[in-house]
Amino acid sequence: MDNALRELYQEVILDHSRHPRHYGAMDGASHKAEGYNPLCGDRVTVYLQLGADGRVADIRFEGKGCAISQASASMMTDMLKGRSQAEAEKLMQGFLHLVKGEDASDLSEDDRETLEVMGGISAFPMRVKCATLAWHTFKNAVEEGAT
Amino acid sequence: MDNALRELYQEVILDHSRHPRHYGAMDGASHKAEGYNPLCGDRVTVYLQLGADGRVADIRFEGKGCAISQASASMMTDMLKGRSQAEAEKLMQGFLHLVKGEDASDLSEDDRETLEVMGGISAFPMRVKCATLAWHTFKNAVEEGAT
Amino acid sequence: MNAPANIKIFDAERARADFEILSRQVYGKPLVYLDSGASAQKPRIVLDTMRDFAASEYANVHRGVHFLSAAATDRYEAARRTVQKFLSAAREDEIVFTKGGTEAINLVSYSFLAPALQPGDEIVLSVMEHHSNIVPWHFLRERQGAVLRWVDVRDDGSLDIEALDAAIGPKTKLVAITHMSNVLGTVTPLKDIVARAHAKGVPVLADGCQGAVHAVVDVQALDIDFYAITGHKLYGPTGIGALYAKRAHLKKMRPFNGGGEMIREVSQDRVSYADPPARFEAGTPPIVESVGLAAALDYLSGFDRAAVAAHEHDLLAYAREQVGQFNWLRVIGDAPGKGAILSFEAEGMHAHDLATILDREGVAVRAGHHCAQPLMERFGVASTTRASFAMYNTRADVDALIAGLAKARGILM
Amino acid sequence: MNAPANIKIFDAERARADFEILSRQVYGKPLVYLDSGASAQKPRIVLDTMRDFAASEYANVHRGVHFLSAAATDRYEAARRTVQKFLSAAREDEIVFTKGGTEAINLVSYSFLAPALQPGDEIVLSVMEHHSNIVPWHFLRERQGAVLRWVDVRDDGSLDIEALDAAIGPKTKLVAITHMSNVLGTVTPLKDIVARAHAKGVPVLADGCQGAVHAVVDVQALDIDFYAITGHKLYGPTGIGALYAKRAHLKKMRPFNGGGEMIREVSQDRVSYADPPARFEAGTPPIVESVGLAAALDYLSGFDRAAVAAHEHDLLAYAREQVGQFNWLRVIGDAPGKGAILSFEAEGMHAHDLATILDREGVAVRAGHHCAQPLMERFGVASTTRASFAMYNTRADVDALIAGLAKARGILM
Ligand SMILES: Cc1ncc(COP(=O)(O)O)c(C=O)c1O
Ligand SMILES: Cc1ncc(COP(=O)(O)O)c(C=O)c1O
Repeated sequence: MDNALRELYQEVILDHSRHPRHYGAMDGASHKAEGYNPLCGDRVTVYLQLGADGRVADIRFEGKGCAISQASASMMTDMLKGRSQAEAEKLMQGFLHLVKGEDASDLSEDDRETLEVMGGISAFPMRVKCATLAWHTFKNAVEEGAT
Repeated sequence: MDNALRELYQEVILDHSRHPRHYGAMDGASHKAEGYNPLCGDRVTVYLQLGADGRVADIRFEGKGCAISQASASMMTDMLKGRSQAEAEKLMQGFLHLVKGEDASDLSEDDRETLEVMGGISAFPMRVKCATLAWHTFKNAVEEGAT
Repeated sequence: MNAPANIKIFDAERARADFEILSRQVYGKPLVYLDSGASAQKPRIVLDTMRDFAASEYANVHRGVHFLSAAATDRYEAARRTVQKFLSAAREDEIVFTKGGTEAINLVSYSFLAPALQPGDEIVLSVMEHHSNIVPWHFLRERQGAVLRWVDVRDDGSLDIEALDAAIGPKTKLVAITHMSNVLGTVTPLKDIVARAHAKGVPVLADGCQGAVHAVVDVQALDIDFYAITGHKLYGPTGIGALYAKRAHLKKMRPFNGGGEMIREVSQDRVSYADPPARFEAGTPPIVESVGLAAALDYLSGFDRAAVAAHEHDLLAYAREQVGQFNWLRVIGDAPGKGAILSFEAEGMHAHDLATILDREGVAVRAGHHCAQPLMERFGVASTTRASFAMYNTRADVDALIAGLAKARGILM
Repeated sequence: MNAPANIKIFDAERARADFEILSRQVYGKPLVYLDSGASAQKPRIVLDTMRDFAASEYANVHRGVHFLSAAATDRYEAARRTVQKFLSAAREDEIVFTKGGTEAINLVSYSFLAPALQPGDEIVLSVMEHHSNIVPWHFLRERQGAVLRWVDVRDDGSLDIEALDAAIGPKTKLVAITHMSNVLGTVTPLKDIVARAHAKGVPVLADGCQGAVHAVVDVQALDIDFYAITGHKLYGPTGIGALYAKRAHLKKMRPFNGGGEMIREVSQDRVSYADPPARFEAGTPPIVESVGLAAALDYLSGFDRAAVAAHEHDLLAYAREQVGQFNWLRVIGDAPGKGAILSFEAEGMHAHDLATILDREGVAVRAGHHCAQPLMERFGVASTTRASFAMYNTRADVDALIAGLAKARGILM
């Protein structure tokens, strides 16, 4: 198998996609948004419980999609939980840079390490949308998704 | 000047176009039609006096146009005057064949001789419409132009 | 599109050589192009004809008396006659050049249907239509209160002709139906459909964007009212398509785009329109593209079409058989006599992942909803993977697809 | 389009060599192509880029994840950015690809104006508009009761800007004005027009089909709402054009053609639409043509545009001076700062006869109403003869025109 493919479909990714974390609807979410990829028809719903301080107290997602979008959503929920809005925004920007193959050095070392498995996507520009769908949906949920 | 051009703009043609015969409106025409060439915006009006037997008792035309269309209209009025409908139809078909460079052998020898000067048009397919405008208008006048 | 018993020979390898792009590599692997359903590659003769024409005979058409303009006009009108012949239309003025299949269908909507449409009027269409044969009718629903009557397909993807017949009622103004589904490959019985619709006084529009590529079309024999084609799937250029429409319809239809060439007279207060087809060809048309389309149709017609169809049918049958070995793969669309398109869903593997892995093997397939979302809904999927076969494909291409699928399974599962 | 005092040098002879067709003969005489106003010839780089792209990187755009589809999508979207840069638009999604200038204007009519138009609403336009910027408004008059307010030109062909200002009233919904007349060569003061219209809250559409060829356009500096261009006059391919529209307008505009690519979601009962520009690009777009257009704009932008304009201006001035010797010839259109188009009427000689004789000398000019019948009426002529100059013309071309005119006079008078 060629290297780019090996990078893309790393075991970590496949594991996340097969066994997504924080999967399923959330009752009583404070925020919620649906994301849609018109290219493939895939949908994802992101549920949030934002604390009074704006922190991501809880987060879940639901929806079908390709391995990349599922893994990305799953990792996102893992990483966002407990973060403040500013931290979440920073993480998201860093992630977007990373998957587009741009400079992601403003990510913390820890985050960079965790997200490294997603770096392979930058070699597949047509798939970047799959990876960013959940993140954009998260942002929408925060900004316009108060329930 | 090249031969095709010389053929096209023969003295007879230019004379007809400069001094068109039967030019001007006709009071009390029994039939009348207006022709229009959308390519150049030229117009021609053909006036007829058809006898009880359907003969072209009188014919006149009016309108502006290129040398070819003017000469063609002028010659047409010259030739049609006095003809029966069947004769007119036959002459028109022969003329259409001639200017398209097709077989015009069903024209009478006299008519062929008269019309020969128009034969040069067949080398200029983009100008055939100029030559046929008056004739089509004549036909329209007969068929749908009763006043 | 069944192969007749006694067919002439079609040499796909030889045809292949006419398509320069097919000898290229991607990621160091030979290109296996199985995406002709989205757009076909173009043979050398099409590319060369267009370039030569543009480099030696080009000018704007119709309005000029000069040499190049006359030459270009001749080529453009000759292209119209080539399309006329290709579709067996009775008259050349029944062919309107458009920018593609989508515009051809929109032209029918804007110029034929919209002007007289009343709220409650119905349009009958099938669930397997391409968005190009759906959205124009949704416009009429949104804007003028039309009602869309959807006809289902059976589980094998074949059209339910009785359901279609039943859907045609006194308020039906048009049956809009694909000739061949771009997802299922299903070929519809157009002649039967037209007969049933005409029996109730309803005209029929066929979306022939796929159908005309794989079958010989005779619009007179079909007695069809409208038939839309697109150049780029017919081995021709982008930027051009055509609508066949019966003369009687065209004469009554109002213009769509307004501009040069489509008028008779314009003044400050008044406007009158040219006769068809000019009335529907506002502005400078796709001149070079018309010449390219004619070259493509001539190229295609240069083969024995039945032999080409038999070749494509063989590829489909072979592919169908090969994928049968994968019990994790569900083919969507198995109608009898279907065209050379194979759509499928793979258990636990998303179409986009499959397509990405196949791509790295050099195998180009489509993944997605194929602009047929109502059909996806019908089959309960968000997307499918689609391999579509053209005259230049071979069994080796199928083998590459099969090997790629096995590999994808290994990676993803 | 006046040449600035200090211009770089433009070598027309060298540019000429880029256009293969210009070295051909007609009737044994060298081609003198003075019909670029109808359609320009295309440089080798445009023809080669299109052929190469089609032969090596072609596939349908947007929907595919495979290599060729990604490559083609990149090229298509890069072409959009090239147009953006060419017009100095703020954002790439303000550029909508169309099939030509005519469709770009119709898009504004169907998607921007028609949906909200009330009977009695007014559209202001000038008498020198091309039919493509007239007939769409006549449609709105015929179909929805719009009122067309015509603005006259002065006897020299210049726009009467005070009359235009006066014509804009409380019911005006759009000012639709050419940037450069295809008959008179008149260049309109767009910036001034936009300022006056905006002062009354009225948006402005410029027909830039001619203007963008001869002048550098900055839609942001103009603050214009809509600007239409067409590929084939810009030394690019047929089958493509573009509309620039302000993002704020595009976002509110409803779709025009319905089909693939322009939707967000389609079901049996509902449809939602993609964001601009996709919303207005239904169906497979003119992919190869977009790549060709980008090559043409790159080619044009590779020159110092002011130097090209100065060259064209020199040709016009020279031609103007040369025809001055013929007292039987009346030039129509002498506005200050006009572009390189020379229309005239010759006493006792019809435009078609002139054009035929010139053609036999190898000189290609247009004869007719140039799709501008209201303007013909304004100047009391049925048709004119028109010589239009492009970057590749030279003074020798003008000399050939002049010699041809003298000859025609000899033959006809
Ligand atoms: C069945 C069908 N109809 C219509 C179309 C639209 O054709 P185009 O995109 O060329 O306008 C397509 C292809 O995209 C198609 O497959
Ligand atoms: C001023 C003007 N506007 C509009 C058009 C229409 O452009 P197109 O025919 O390319 O659609 C033309 C050219 O024909 C033109 O000269």
